[in-house]
Amino acid sequence: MSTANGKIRSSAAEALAEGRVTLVLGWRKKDFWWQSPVAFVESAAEAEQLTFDPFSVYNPVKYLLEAAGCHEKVGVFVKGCDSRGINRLLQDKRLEREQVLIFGLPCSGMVDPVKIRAAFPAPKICEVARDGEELLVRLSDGQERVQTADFLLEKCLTCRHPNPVVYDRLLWERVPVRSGVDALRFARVSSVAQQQIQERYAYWTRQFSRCIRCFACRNTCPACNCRSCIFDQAEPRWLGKASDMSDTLNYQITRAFHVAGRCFECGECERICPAGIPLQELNRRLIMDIDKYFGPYEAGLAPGDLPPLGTYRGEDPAGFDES
Amino acid sequence: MRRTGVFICWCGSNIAATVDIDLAVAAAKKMPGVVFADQNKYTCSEIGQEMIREAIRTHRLERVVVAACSPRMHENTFRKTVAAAGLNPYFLEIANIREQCSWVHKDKETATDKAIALIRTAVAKAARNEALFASELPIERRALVIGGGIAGIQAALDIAENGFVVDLVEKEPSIGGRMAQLDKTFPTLDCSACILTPKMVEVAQSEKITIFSYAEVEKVEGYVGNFTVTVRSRARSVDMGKCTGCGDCMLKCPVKVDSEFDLGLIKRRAIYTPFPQAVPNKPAIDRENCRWFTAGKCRVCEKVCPAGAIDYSQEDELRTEKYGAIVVATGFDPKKLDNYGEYAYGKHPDVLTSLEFERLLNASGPTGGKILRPSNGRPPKNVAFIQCVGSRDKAKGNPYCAKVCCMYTAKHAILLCEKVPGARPFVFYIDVRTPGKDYEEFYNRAYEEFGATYIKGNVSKVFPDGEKLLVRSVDALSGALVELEVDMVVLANSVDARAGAKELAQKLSITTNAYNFFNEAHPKLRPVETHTAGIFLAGTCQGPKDIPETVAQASAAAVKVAALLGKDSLLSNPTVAEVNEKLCTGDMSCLAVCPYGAISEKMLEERRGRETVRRKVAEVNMALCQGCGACTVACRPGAINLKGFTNEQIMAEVEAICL
Amino acid sequence: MRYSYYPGCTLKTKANNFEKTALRTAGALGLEMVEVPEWQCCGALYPLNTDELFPLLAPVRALAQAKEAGHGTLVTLCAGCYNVFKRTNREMSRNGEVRRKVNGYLQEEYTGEVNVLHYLEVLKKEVGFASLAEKAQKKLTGRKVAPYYGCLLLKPRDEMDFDDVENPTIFEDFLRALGAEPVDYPYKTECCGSYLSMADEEVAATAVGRILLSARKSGAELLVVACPLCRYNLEEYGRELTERTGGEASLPVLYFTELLAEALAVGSETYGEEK
Amino acid sequence: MPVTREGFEPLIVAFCCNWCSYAGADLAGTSRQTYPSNVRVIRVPCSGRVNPGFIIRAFQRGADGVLVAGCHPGDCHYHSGNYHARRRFTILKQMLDYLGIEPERFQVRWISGSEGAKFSAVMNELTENVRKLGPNRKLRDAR
Amino acid sequence: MKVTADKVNSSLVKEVEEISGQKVSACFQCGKCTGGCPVVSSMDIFPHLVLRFAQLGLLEELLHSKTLWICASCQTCDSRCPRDVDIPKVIEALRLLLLRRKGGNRLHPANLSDRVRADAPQQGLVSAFRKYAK
Repeated sequence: MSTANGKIRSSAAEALAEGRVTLVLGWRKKDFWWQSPVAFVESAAEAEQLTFDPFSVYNPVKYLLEAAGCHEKVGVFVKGCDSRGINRLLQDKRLEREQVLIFGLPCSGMVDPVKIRAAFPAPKICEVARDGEELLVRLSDGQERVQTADFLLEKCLTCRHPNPVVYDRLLWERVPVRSGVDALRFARVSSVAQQQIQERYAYWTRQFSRCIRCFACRNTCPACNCRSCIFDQAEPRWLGKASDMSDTLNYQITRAFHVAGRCFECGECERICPAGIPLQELNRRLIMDIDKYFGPYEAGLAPGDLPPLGTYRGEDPAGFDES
Repeated sequence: MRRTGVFICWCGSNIAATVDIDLAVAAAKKMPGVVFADQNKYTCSEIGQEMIREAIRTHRLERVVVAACSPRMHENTFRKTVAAAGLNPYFLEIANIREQCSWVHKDKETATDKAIALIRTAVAKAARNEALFASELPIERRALVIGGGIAGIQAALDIAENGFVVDLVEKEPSIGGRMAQLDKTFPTLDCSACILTPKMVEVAQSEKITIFSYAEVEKVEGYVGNFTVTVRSRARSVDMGKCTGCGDCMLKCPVKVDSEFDLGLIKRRAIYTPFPQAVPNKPAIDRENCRWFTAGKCRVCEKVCPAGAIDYSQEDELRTEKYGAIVVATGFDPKKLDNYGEYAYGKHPDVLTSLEFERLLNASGPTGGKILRPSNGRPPKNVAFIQCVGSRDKAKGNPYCAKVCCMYTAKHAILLCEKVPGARPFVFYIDVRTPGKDYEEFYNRAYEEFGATYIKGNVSKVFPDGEKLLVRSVDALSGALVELEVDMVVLANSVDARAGAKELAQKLSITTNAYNFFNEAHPKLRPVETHTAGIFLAGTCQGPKDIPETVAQASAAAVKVAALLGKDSLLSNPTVAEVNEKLCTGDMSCLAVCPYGAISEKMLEERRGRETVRRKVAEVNMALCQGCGACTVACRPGAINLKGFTNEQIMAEVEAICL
Repeated sequence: MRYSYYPGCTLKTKANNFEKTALRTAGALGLEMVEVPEWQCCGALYPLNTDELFPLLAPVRALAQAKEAGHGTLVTLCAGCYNVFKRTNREMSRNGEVRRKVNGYLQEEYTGEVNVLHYLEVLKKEVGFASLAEKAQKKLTGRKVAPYYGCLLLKPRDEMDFDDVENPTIFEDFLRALGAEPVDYPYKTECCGSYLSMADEEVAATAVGRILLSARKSGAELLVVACPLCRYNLEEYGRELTERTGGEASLPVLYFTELLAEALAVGSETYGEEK
Repeated sequence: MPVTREGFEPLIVAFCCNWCSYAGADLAGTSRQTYPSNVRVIRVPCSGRVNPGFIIRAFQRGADGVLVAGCHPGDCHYHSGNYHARRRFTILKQMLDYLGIEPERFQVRWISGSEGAKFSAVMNELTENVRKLGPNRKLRDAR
Repeated sequence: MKVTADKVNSSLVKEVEEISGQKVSACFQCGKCTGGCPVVSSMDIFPHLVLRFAQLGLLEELLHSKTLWICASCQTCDSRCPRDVDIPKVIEALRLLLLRRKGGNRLHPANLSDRVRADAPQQGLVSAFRKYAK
């Protein structure tokens, strides 16, 4: 762990010192044990605050949209999921590869504070640190060890690319892909899909009824990188202002459609959603259909290729009655 | 809100009988922005159009909605009308309340409701119409004719006649097409070669026309006035420059294969010209059968060629050229008879197709023009002619009538009688169809003068019986069973679209009907145009036709081409895509789906705060854009829009149509 | 390979040598024919009227039994049964309304899933004529055989799609595999009069006459069939004809399986062995 | 629109491409192939021009069924518009189904300019099916 | 035999189309059915005329015709019909019109020939009784 931080800080400092980059995006510790938000480091000195701990879950990539504009070259630390975000931006021509210096961080999963709190309700938690396969939980009254696996974030349990898929330097050894990931990946989608249509409608409207249209899902999503989002446009007004189910469905359908074939499953939309709407279940449903109809495709792996909805094959099957 | 005028047409009773016009007018008057609404018996009439122009002036109309027939009918008419009154033609909208309302609905009340909804929708769209201006496009003054049969030949000659350069592409080693295979032509019985070959020579001699024989169209890009076409000339293995057409090679070549031109009735060599009067009269080596190419030995033709024209090393040649217009004249294929085992074709040598019989009649054919039974080389006495083989047969053939069989069968009957004294033609028909100048008279001669026996009955089966053929049928008129022993059976097999017509249609992005014949733009009023501007049709590739019709259509196509190439420039379609650079992210999703390569990246310099930043945005080439709008949907932020069909307009239509 | 086998009424009585030879040859070729338990009549004819359902029930029940028996494929010998089953299947799989109504009368739903094959098809598709040729040690060399298809195997064209309606070849290929020489004659697909022989013998006799004379004329010394009724008609009226024409039209009629048995040398009381 | 099952008259919005399906609709007219007046056509240049947003908006504003009709695959006047449409609407239709919105309400069909009969047949069929489904309440907005 | 307006498209014709599922109006009288019919020489009204009579509503004539009982349903005709008319089905329909009437049966076990009694295969008997009796 500390070695990890060491490596991060030194490589960031080095890159800044040598002037190879003028800004580095990583994570730093904030007020609480469960917070490791994105850090913007512009000098070797500041690099000391960088940290990579079980809560460095935020995807720093989206900040590149702004950063790359005002910096010649930006350094960025990426986990496997984050790195696919880089490819997302490259594929969307929102970023040039040479604009970024990428430090790859193989990642065996981020920890879910909720699960930790559930396990340690009473005593005050001071710090949660990784120690090999285990987590070291420092409590106000002593410390405990637990198996990391039991406390991972939902989204990390289904991660098929824990190792960065694009980078200039890999800071440490690759980690293995979790076993049984593929089985889990579409499990939730399937269980919903198996319900009767009325049940599905009830299920989704129940979920969406909590949506307050705060747009957090859109704002955190590296695939939602338009300069100006249609949801913010007045003429034509694609999305009504009324907060009724009709417009919520309109919003959710459109959002999902816009990331169809582009979503690389970082799961931030769902994690960040204040209403706890299972957005991954919708995104992944679209991934399933794309695999089924247009052939298996994983976004964020090859920035060169065209996304499934940007191309076609004459012999494509149709998901509707073509008669 | 735009000052809008609504003009509702009765179209006589076509609309007025099903739609309550008064009610519609009253409703229209209440629609947002509508300051004037009125009705007219025939809005497309001069009076009707004057009413529009008048109203535009007196009521200072800014937008015009005409509720009448389909925009595909009169949109241009009314655009001119509003333009004449000083409005931009694209301020016009049409509500289609005839084809899509009064003609398909019965109940007056609901039809009226719908008509009003359609008008409301058109008004809503019109309010968001913007002035559009066509820009001028250059025209490439050169035409491409695909297919060197009589249709292509006639079209090429007429276009050249009008002073334009023409490239004529022919798949076979020689032009001439099907007509070259025919003997005499109905109803005049003048010999096909005698009237065709002079035209072939004329083509060869014209400085304006270049023949690309043994060649096929590979790729077509661009748009009216500016097509870019790639033609593949197959390796002929003969140097056209050196070859004198002496023909020695063809005499000495040791390989004999079925002659396509003579439908396998005789052999040709591996180095060959399809027929003696071929143009160009220079052979090609058919590499599938040439011993040098198949077995790596021989080279006889090379040895005997006095001009040293043989060149085994030749390769296919790809040539890309720009054209202003294209005429498609690829002709037809005679129907294959696999589904018609009952006629014993291929089982008994004396069962022939009509084209094979045509070759027997032909002086340059396998029998030197003598009608002889392939089985024993003796002239037939009784010959059964079976019509509608694979035509008018929805069960296992073509449901349509092949149009030419009745006439050429009458011709065959007559020629049989002329050539074989004492021979007796028996013609089995379902109906005899002879519309055409002097056609009926010609058919009359077949049975009056020449004594052909016409039997109204479709032959059910031909029973080979040793030397003879037993033909079983019925005479539907008398109700008598027919059991006829004949020496020869001639099958009038149907006219199919060319194999590969569908693929060519896709290259040209023109459409075909269910049987792969190319579609004309309008069955009556635009019979030689296609839906793709600048591409025209001639001859049987559009549907079964006889020679006079084919020639007429070819000349018509030529006139259309000449009219097009005669223009100084073309007005571009102004309903093209347009980028809103403020919204454009520059991710180029639009570029990925553009079928015309009309979208490109462009660097934008804009001030942000103090410094100027550069960013990528999409840019549309108005000349290349055809206005499909695929880009508008690919663009997530809706930054690229389609003029004339903007997001705003369509959204407004949706809102209005659902009210 | 296991198949459900449907004999049908006639193969247990009049045409039992059809069945015997068929099963014997099947055995020799390693094909296991499991007779459908308590099979019931297929109805002999496919109902041509579309306004009532019950004529369809018999064949559907028979097929449903085969389905229960559980081998995906049902093999028939009698061309009649084959015709009825194939058309019934087609109707049941294509016509939703009929399917719904018919299934109203069944315990277990049937939707045309049983694959119906004629024994000839089994020989062609599953055994393969090439390997059949190898297995047939006792070649019928020099035997000029006229294959007689009749109607039921081939027609209606689009419903049966067994072979080319006008120029079928499966029989010829079969005979060649056995080393025999198939003779081609234009009447091989012409109707023998079918059930008319039960009521209006004149008509049947005429039909048969044409067939035999034509086969004879093209040098056949023997005629093979795949249908008991065809055989009955051809034999009965053939005999008469022979008497009338003084032997001119006399042609022995055999089931194709009898020739097969002979060629595979699994013994059969056939013309071939009598010689 | 009345919403009792009995008296219920569905509203069907059909986006038709100008080159094939709109022409097919016109042909249905010229050959008097009748279909219910519930169907209302919006003319677009190509099925590839139809934005899913239009479809959702139609449902929001009270359409009970939406049809997108274009040229048959391979016949697109613009080469590939209908191929892109086929991918987009394959996804959209599955998504609606997944969200519990009857997929039958949204249809995509290929109707050529020579298929007037097919146009009216499709319209009759679609109207009947949607009539059976009853009014669309799931996507319809408050107004 | 006379064609009158009331015969054409009479309810009886509709009944034939109902039972057979065939549209008699589809036939354009090419005669291919008749030409190929193996038993046509014993028919009094030829197959193509059966369709013609039906088109014109001459049902009585048809119902008295020998043809109905001659057709062997071999389906040679419909496998060649360019108009996709299943003539045997039309003839079957006419047969049924009669068979369904009281005492409409055409074949009684009593009058089977000795030969048939002796050797006929079940297949033939079952078929015959399905065709000639109800």
